[in-house]
Parts: sequence; structure tokens; C-alpha cells
Amino acid sequence: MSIFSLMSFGSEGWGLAMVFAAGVTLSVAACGFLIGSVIGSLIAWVKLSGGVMARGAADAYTTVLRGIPDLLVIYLFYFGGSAVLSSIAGLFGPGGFVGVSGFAAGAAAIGIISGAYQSEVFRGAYTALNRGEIEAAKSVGMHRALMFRRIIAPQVLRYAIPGLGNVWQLALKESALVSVTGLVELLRQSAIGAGSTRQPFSFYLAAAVLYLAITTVSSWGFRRAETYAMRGVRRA
Amino acid sequence: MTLLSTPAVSVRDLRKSFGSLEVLRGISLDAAEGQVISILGSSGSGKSTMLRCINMLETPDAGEIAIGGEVIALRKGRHGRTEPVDRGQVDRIRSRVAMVFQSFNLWSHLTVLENVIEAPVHVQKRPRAECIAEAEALLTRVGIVDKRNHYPAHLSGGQQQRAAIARALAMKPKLMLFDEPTSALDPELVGEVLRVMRSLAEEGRTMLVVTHEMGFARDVSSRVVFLHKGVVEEDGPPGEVFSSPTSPRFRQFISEHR
Amino acid sequence: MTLLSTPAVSVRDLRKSFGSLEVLRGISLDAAEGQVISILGSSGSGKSTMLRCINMLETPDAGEIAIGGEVIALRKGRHGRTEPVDRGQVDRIRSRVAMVFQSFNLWSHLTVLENVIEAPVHVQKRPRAECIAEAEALLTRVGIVDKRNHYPAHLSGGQQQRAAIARALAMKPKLMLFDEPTSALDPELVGEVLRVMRSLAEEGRTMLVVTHEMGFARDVSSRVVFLHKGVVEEDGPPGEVFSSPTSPRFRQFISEHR
Amino acid sequence: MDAAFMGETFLRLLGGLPLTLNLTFASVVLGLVVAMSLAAMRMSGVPALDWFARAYVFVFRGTPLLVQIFLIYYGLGQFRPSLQAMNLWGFFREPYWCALLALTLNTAAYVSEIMRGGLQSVPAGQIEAARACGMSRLLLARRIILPIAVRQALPGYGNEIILMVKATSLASIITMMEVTGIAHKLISETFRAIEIFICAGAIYLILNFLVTRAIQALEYRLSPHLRNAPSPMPRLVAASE
Amino acid sequence: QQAKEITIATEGAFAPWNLTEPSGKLGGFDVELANDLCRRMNAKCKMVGQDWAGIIPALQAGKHDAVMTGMNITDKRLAVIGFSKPYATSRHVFATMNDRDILNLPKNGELIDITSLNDDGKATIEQMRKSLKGKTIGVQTSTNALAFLENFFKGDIQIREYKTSEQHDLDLSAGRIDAVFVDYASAMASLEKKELQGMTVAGPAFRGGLLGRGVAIGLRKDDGGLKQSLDQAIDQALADGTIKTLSLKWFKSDMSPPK
Ligand SMILES: Nc1ncnc2c1ncn2[C@@H]1O[C@H](COP(=O)(O)OP(=O)(O)OP(=O)(O)O)[C@@H](O)[C@H]1O
Ligand SMILES: Nc1ncnc2c1ncn2[C@@H]1O[C@H](COP(=O)(O)OP(=O)(O)OP(=O)(O)O)[C@@H](O)[C@H]1O
Ligand SMILES: [Mg+2]
Ligand SMILES: [Mg+2]
Repeated sequence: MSIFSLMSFGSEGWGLAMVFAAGVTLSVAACGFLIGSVIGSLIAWVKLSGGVMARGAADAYTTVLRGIPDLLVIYLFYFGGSAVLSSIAGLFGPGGFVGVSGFAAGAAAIGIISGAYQSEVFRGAYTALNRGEIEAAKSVGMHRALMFRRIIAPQVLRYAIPGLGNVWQLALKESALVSVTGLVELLRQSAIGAGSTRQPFSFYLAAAVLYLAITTVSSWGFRRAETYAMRGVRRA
Repeated sequence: MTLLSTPAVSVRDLRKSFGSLEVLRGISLDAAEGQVISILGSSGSGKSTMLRCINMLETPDAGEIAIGGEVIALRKGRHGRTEPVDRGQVDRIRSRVAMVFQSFNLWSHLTVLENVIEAPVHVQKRPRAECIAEAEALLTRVGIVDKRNHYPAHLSGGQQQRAAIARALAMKPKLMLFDEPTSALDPELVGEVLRVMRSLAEEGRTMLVVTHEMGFARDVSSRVVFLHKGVVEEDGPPGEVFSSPTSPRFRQFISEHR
Repeated sequence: MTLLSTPAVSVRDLRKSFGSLEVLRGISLDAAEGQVISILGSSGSGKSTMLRCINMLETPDAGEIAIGGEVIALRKGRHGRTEPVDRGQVDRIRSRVAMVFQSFNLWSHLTVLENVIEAPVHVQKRPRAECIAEAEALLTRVGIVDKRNHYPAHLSGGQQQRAAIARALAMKPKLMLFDEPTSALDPELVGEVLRVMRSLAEEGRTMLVVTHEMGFARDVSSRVVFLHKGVVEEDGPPGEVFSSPTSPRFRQFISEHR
Repeated sequence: MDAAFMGETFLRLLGGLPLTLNLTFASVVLGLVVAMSLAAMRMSGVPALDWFARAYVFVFRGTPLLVQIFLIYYGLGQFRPSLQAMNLWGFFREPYWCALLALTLNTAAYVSEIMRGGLQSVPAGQIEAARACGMSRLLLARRIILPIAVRQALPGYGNEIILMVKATSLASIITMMEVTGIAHKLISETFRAIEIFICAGAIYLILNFLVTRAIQALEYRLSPHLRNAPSPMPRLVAASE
Repeated sequence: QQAKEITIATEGAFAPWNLTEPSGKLGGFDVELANDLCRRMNAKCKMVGQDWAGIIPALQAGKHDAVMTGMNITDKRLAVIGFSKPYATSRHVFATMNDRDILNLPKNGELIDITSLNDDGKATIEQMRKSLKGKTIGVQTSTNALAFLENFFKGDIQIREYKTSEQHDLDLSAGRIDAVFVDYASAMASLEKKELQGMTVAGPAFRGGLLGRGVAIGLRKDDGGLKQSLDQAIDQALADGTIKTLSLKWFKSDMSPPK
């Protein structure tokens, strides 16, 4: 069977299933990435301006979450999370399994992992900022949040976007690990297809193409964002 | 000099060191409302540091700063460093004080016009349309209204300096701190900027101006302060200090000026 | 003015636009060896752009630049933009030309001393020890030898400017391009820097100096060039141009100067 | 938790450590070299090279490493006759070389992006100052751009090294039994996934802890100019170099 | 009697044991047998697909009640989970390519039961050890097949472990390994693929003993009586030939466990 008929969109083809799985990959990665952005900027902020204790905690967070295999985080979140919820539920009534949805657990796990990476990206970008411009913001009486929103964030993005692009790719790939929670994303769908039809190449090639399609769209987005963020920067 | 009302800014025994270098070694200074004080001093004498302390961009090691009668509360923080007790207070005071930096420090991601309206719109929360109109008037006054949609990186040095001046003026501050505001300007523009500053003084705004322009110090300012090695060496009305300086160091300093 | 030898720098019909803005609209200028040329002009008239073109930091849209008799070869590149034919030639010429930038542009990751010896050691490949000795002498001369191990971020404005001047002088260049080299300096230091420049001129080095210091233009320079809206409006020995300016625009320009 | 079981697991997992270290170190070093060539291609101004580098980054960043390893090892394995004809089979026959190749090509794409971010953060004025004193491109890159860019890119690069330590685990799908490979084997033998992963996690955590500390130390060393006060003990340039 | 609700997980990617159709519907031997068993138990069954790596943790966490995915009983697995009685056993064979020099292993096509190895069997294995000396053999990791190779051939052959059987098939055809030791059903499925043309079975088939604990349904240890009813159902299905029929349908050979 040729790869084209294998991947067709008819009832005998895997095309629809693969595209749907790509959609799952995209959405779980995007949710995780956004959660990670929030966590990452908070952690970066703590690292840059927090007290000794807070900085230590933030440091431990990034070291541990970047340091351990992502699969472990996902396991702990999914199975650990269910165990905790189940035992809480057990207090109120007859024991039973309280499921954390695979999608929610996956997005949360990707979020807290990519948050650790994003915090480093943000911190690095912050150190590249022109101190003088921050002082100018202080000198007009901007309070921290306003300064963050109006001056720091737009400029941090300038230097952070290439790094964030990398983390986004990472989140996209991490979504493949979420399959242990039963979520059928692109790589799991490929493995299912490969195992069921014994045609691994066709499936992995199709997966590669779909990943590239996602990357095409997202790198176009990142390029647009970069052009925008780099406005007003003189290049030598 | 007798001060009739609360001084617009009052500095008492200000001290500041960087590492082992004592930059300010006990500076005291009062400026009444509407006064224009020229701060002279050789390079490295601590002029910028003093202005930056007044605006709390550097926290003084010791001393007291009061702006419009309100003392900025300081405390010894962790590691023995001084820090403001209340950041809110600092932000509030700063929004009434404008500063023109020696290195301009325009926000590079905003156009000239956006730079000028940033603080009025977002800090002082004034209506945007009104701010834009005012900003354009200011930019016209300093002669760069045609550059309003340019980013700072695409301006000449003098244009950047004028944008920075416009940004400070747009806040309509009670107190203005100018750090060499005409260093990058040609004589014609210097004249124009000095005219603007004079009219501001007449409106009753107070100004501390670090400058190397003896002409400005002599003709525009109501008082001249000469800093040397972190202390005030000379302080008085320009007529007095230029004709009969008490400090030999100041005499030498002005002797070079042709 | 008759030139006895090849001019140290010769600019023919230089043109440069940024987008739709024509900044230089046909500038011609010859400087004989040992001449000190003051370039005056109001803010935004294209002074910095001209210096930057001579050093090929901006590629001119049209015109010819020759340094020490060597014409910088240009060609139309892709997208119709001009580009140098031989980058090696540009680098070689630049290593004989020094520039002091309006915004200093010190290397932030190197200390003052490292900034000063960087080009002599790595570009000119002179012995390190010799360069350090010379650098320290220069830094002493401009009065910041005690700051030699500081990073630029920890210097005052005037100190940064002096470091930038020392960095340029350390290259012992045949041609020097100064963009407002005394803008951040106090009158005493201005005097000292002008003395240094005069002694360099006496050694036969050529200088193009963008300045707003009329004193310098009048007393130190051998020629004054006044730029206005991208063209040379006035060009002649200071005695002549200041006493009887031909251009009404220049007359107005200097009238503000007290 | 069962301490004896954890101890035994830990020991067995340590057996995979040399391979994990080997793959990480080799791919990080080789990847850096490839990434520098890619960055050079992108800055070269030669359209063909620039285009190639962009396409490279696009493909290798855009697809999962797992798929890359799979296609390089099993995929190219299908072309044995042609590879033999080109005398490349000796290389592609070995899972180690295939794993190393895939890891290197993959990390190079990411590192070249990180470098690009670092390069962008070098202020234009400082580059111009270097050009103005006649620095050639190479010298400019070596003396001015790289030191500033490296400082800037270091946190991102630290991320990447850590990712590589963990990415070596994918080598297990082509029979290379490094730490994670052994962990998976133990899991399918015993199904005590959490305990085994915690042991494996501890090993990776220790490795990565060392990596982060090393990067932090380097970052601190490279940024004296960003610290608050000038060093009380001035660096004696004259004496030290 | 009220119908019980049971959730059964299967990998859905291990043809022909279990597989997924493009529509997402599960199929294969395990799935059809599971449906049959449930009918016998008068239970309401739900089959779910679940990645192999998470299948046991999810069982333990209570996400599903049984795992039916062509899984063999092993001692180490028994330490963690419970098993029903075997519903199938498989024979294992060496498979290689036509062009390799290990084609002529002894006793081609015969079946050797290693539960009680007779002299003839011992001699055969001894002979095979000689022919296979120095060869690289691929095998799926953590399977009975691996245990068998380690027990009988350790020291003579190089063992290379793969995650899936497709992967060792690919390496076999690429020539990185000389043979694979594999479940007969899986080998049969591979033989049909045109990419693996020239693949062939060599030597005898093995069953029993190390290989013969059998394929069974994984359960939690405290399964609340589920094991009992499943065992009963399996006995019935064995007795009335259902398992044999299904086995012939999916594997083209009888995989019923020995009585
Ligand atoms: N990169 C750029 N992009 C667009 N416009 C520019 C750029 N650089 C300079 N200009 C414009 O070119 C004109 C000349 O600039 P230039 O820096 O040469 O002025 P200048 O004579 O040095 O002025 P100043 O005395 O203020 O330094 C200005 O109007 C400026 O806005
Ligand atoms: N962040 C800093 N760290 C260490 N030393 C500093 C720092 N900022 C300033 N200094 C030192 O403090 C002294 C005073 O600096 P300041 O900027 O106040 O001088 P200034 O009077 O404004 O001089 P200029 O006229 O040159 O601008 C200088 O010797 C300078 O080197
Ligand atoms: Mg200053
Ligand atoms: Mg200029």
C-alpha cells in the first residue's frame, strides 16, 4: 500500500486520524506553552528581584524541573495527581478513581516544565536590556507593574523571542510524552498506526510532515512577532 | 537666602559611595519653588550621582531628601544597604519630578511621540488625545515634530536630546532634574532650550540643572552650586560667585572658560 | 586653498539618504595633511552622517571618498544598494582612521584599559606591554588613569567620553574623526582635550571635528566647514568665516553664540 | 517505597551512565561546531548558504528528535546497498554513530537559533566602534561580538545542554542502552514505573545540577560589567595576560 | 444478576494481537476474545486504547480494571500485578533473511517443548549454539523470548534488545543483525510484508518452560473477584474452541495454551 493511499482521508485511510492527532498535539502544546509563559515570567521575576529565600526556591524549581526527565513529571502529575484526588474523594464517599483528564494533566505538566525553561530565557533577555531605559521609566514614576507592562516586557521580548521559539518547539515535542496519559496525539497515533499496519516509515514520515506543517505556521508567527519586537532597533 | 515657603527640594547631608569610592560626602542643598539652580563641577565630581539620588535612582547611604516638603522615608535593609520604606511613596514622588538623563535613555521600542506621551497617559492617566496635542506642541517647540513617528535609534544625537527634554516637560513636573540638557545641541538650539527653561521657571517650576554652559549658569540661573570631590564648594547667586568666588578651586574652574 | 600634496582625505559629491530623507546632498571636502577642520551645523544637518560615511559605517549612495590618496572602491550590490568592493581594503583604511563617536560606544565587556589597548594589540598587532604603557600615559593625560580597571557602565559621562578619546588616540591614526568630542566635558577638561588635539595636529595628523564649541572652531581649527541641510554652506579659515560670513544661514547660526 | 529495590535499580541504571555521558558530551561539542558553521552561513551574505542554513534549522527544529533518530537509523538502513557503495555503511551500521549523528544535527539547529538571539543583542554602536578601528570580520566576531553574545546566550545554551543530557534517552529506541533505556527495560520487567523513574530522575538531576552550576559560574565570570560596583580588587590586566 | 462494568485496556498497536483501525476502532485477537469473555461473564465491557508505557501504572491507579494486550506472565510482573490464567501461548522461532548464512539450522519446522527437555532436544540446542556462535540476534526487550535467549545462548550470541518487533525486523532486513528470535505469530505477520521479502523462519519452534507461562490478562492484585470470573470464562472459551477459532483467524495457527 503506498503512503498516499495509507494516508488518504477515506474510511480506509489514516489521514483524518493523523490530522486530528496533530490538532491534539497543537492544542495541548499551546496550552502548556501559555501556562509556561505565565510561570516562566513569574519565576524570572523572582530570580531577578526576589529575596534570598524566594530566589533559592525559584532556583530549585528550575534546576529540578529542567533536571529530571519530563516523563517523570508527567507520571507524577497524572498518576500522582489522580492518587491525591482519589484519596481526597475517598474521605467523602466510597473510594473510586478520580480521573485527571489526560489533556489537563498533559497541559499542566508541559506548563510547569516549559515554565522552567522560559524563566531562563526571560532572565537572559532581561540582562540584555539597556539599564538607562529602565531608569527613565522609574524616573517618571512608573510603578513596577506598569514599568513591566510598558517598558520591560516589550523589550524583553526582543531578545527572548528566538529562545521562546526553541521552547515552543520543545513544548511541541514534549506533547508526545503526554501519550502515557492515554491522550492520542500525533506520535502516539503514529505508533498506533505503525503497530496496527506494520508500516512504520509511512507513519513516521507523515508525522514528520505534520510536525513541519505546525512548525511552518508557528515559525511564521514567531518571525512576525520578532519583526514587531525588533522595531526601533538599529542593526550594525 | 531666606526661604519663604517649604523648599521644593531639600537635601541634607547626602552621602553615597560606590564600593570604596566616596562619591558624595555630605551634600546639603535647598531649592525654593521657582528657583533654577545650576550645578557645576568637574567631570566625575558627583553631579549626576546627586541628581540620581534625588530621584532615588541611587539610594543614598545616608542623609535625607525631601521633595515638596515630603521626606522620602529610608531604612536600613538587608545586608546593611539603605532602601526606601515605601515604594509607592517613591513612585508617587517621582511622578511629580522629571529627569533628563545625560545619556537620554529614550525608550527604544517607542517612537518619539510615544516616548513623550508614555508617562502622561500611563502614569498620570491623562486623556490620550490631550497628551498627544500637548506633545506635538512641545515637539514643535524643540523642532523635531517632523520626527514624531521615528524611533530613537534613527535620530541624530541632538534630536534624541530634544526628544528627552520634551519627554520630561510633558509631565508638567513641579521639580525638574536636567543632566547636561544641552550637551549635544548647537548654539541656536541651546538658545531655544534655555528660553523654554526660563519660561518654565517663570511658571514657578523648580529646576536643578547640571551644566557645563557657563553662559547658562550666569544668565539664567538664580543660584549656582559648585560640586567638588563630593562636597559643595561654592553656593550663591551667579553674580556673586562668578565675580568674587570664595573657593580657589572654583576660581580655577571658571578660569578656563572663555 | 592650494593643496601641496595628496589630501589626507578627499570627499567628492557625497550623497546619502535614509529612506526618503536626503541627508547628504552632494558634499565635497578636501583636507590636507595636518589640517584641523571644524564641522559646524545645526542638529540634524548631517554632520555625524558625513563622518560615518567617511569611515564607511554608512555606505554612501553616491560620491567618492579617498583617504590618503586611496579611493574606496564602491559598487552597486544586490537590491541596488552600494557596497564596498573589497572589505579588506575598508578594514585596512579604517585601521589608519580613528573615530570618537557621539555616543562613545565603548565596549561594555572590556575595562577602560582593555578598551584602549584593544585595537593597537589586536588590529595593529603591536606588543602588548608597549600598548599598555602608552594607554596608561594617555589615560593619565585625560585624567582617568585611576579608572583604568573599571567597566564603562561604572563611569560618569565625561569619563566615558575621555575613555573614548583615549581609545581613538591610542591607534595613532593618520586621520581622526571626532564627533562632538567635548560635549560631556567641563570647561577645564575641554581646555585639556583641545590642547591634546592641538599637539596632535602639530605632529601632522589630520582631524575632522564635529563640534558645537565655537571657541574651538575659532581658535584651534585651520578651517571651518558649515553644513546646512546636507550641503556645505560655508567653508574657509576661521578668521574669514567668522568675521565675514558669506552665507546668511551661517551668520544667523553664529549670532546666538555669546 | 522499597529501599532495597530502589538501591538495586539505582545500581543497574548507573550501568547506563557512561553511555549517557558519552553521547551528551560528544553531541554537545560536535553540535556546537555545526551550529557555528550554520551561524556563519546565515551571516555570510551568500544567499545559497543562508538559505541552506535556514532550511536546515527549519527541518531539524521542526520535527521530533525521535522521528529523526528513527528515520536516520531504520530509514537509512533500507538503503544499505547504496550506502555500501558509498562506503558509508560502516558508519550507519552502528547504532552509536547513528544516535550521535541525530543528536548532533538536532542540537546544532537549536544552538544556532540561540546564537542568533545572542548576536542580536549586541548593541550596534559597539560593533560600529570596532569596525571604525579597522577590525576584520573575524576579529570583530572574536573580540567584540562573541564575548557579548555568548554572555547573552548562555542561559539559553544552558537550557540546551540540559535538554541534550535528557535527549540522549531517545537513543534507546535504536538499541543503545543508556540510563533511560535501562529504566524502560526495568519498567517493562517490573512495572514499578514511578520508583524506577525516580531513580533515573535522580541520576539526571545530579548531572543537570552540575551542568547548571557550571553554566552559572561561567555566567558570573563573564559578566563583571553587569555587577553593581566595580570589583574592589581591580583585575590586573597587565599582569595576568 | 446485574451486569458489572469492566474497563479493559489494550495497546492497540500490536498487530495481530491488538490493533486500531483508521476509524479509531480497536480490533485484533485480544479485542475479539475480550468481547467474547465479557459476554460469557455477563459484564458490560469497555475497551480502551492506552500507550504501553502507561498501561500498568494506569491499571494500578485504577484507571482501568484489566489489561489485555498480548502480555506474557513473568515472575517480575507477578510481583506487581495479578494475572488471569493464560488464554494463549505462543511458539517462538528464529527468523532470518534468505541471504544469510545461518539458514540451515537443524530440525527446521519441528516443535521443541522446553518444559522437559529430552536428550534429542538438548543435542539440537547444542548444535544451534554452534551455528549461531558470534551472531547478533535481535529480540524484543523484556519478553520471555529474551529470557530464553539469555538462558540457553548467553555467551555464544550477541543479544540486541528492541522496543518493538517491527524495529528488529527493520534491522534484520537492513543487515545490522543476523536473525531475530520472535513470537511465531508476529513472524508470520512480518512475512507477509513486501518490505521484508526474503524473510524466512529457520530451525525449530520452541514452546513451554521459560517461554510457556503464557499470555494472560493483567489485573490488580485486589481485583475483587474479577480473576475468578475471567478464569472461568477463559476455561469455557477454551473448552468450546472459541479461542482456537479466533487464533486461527488472527494468527493462522492454534495458539491455545496446552491443557
Ligand atoms: N539610521 C537612520 N535612519 C533614518 N534616519 C536617520 C538615521 N540616522 C540619521 N538619520 C537622520 O539623518 C539626519 C542627520 O543625522 P545626523 O546624525 O547626521 O545629524 P547631526 O548633524 O550629527 O546632528 P546632531 O548635531 O544632532 O548630532 C537626521 O535628521 C536624522 O534624523
Ligand atoms: N555605578 C557606578 N559604580 C561605580 N562607580 C560609579 C558608578 N557611577 C558613577 N561612579 C563614579 O562616581 C563618580 C561620580 O560620577 P558622576 O556620574 O556623578 O559624575 P558627574 O559629576 O556626573 O561627571 P560627568 O560630568 O562626567 O558626567 C565617578 O568617579 C564615577 O566613576
Ligand atoms: Mg554626569
Ligand atoms: Mg551628530
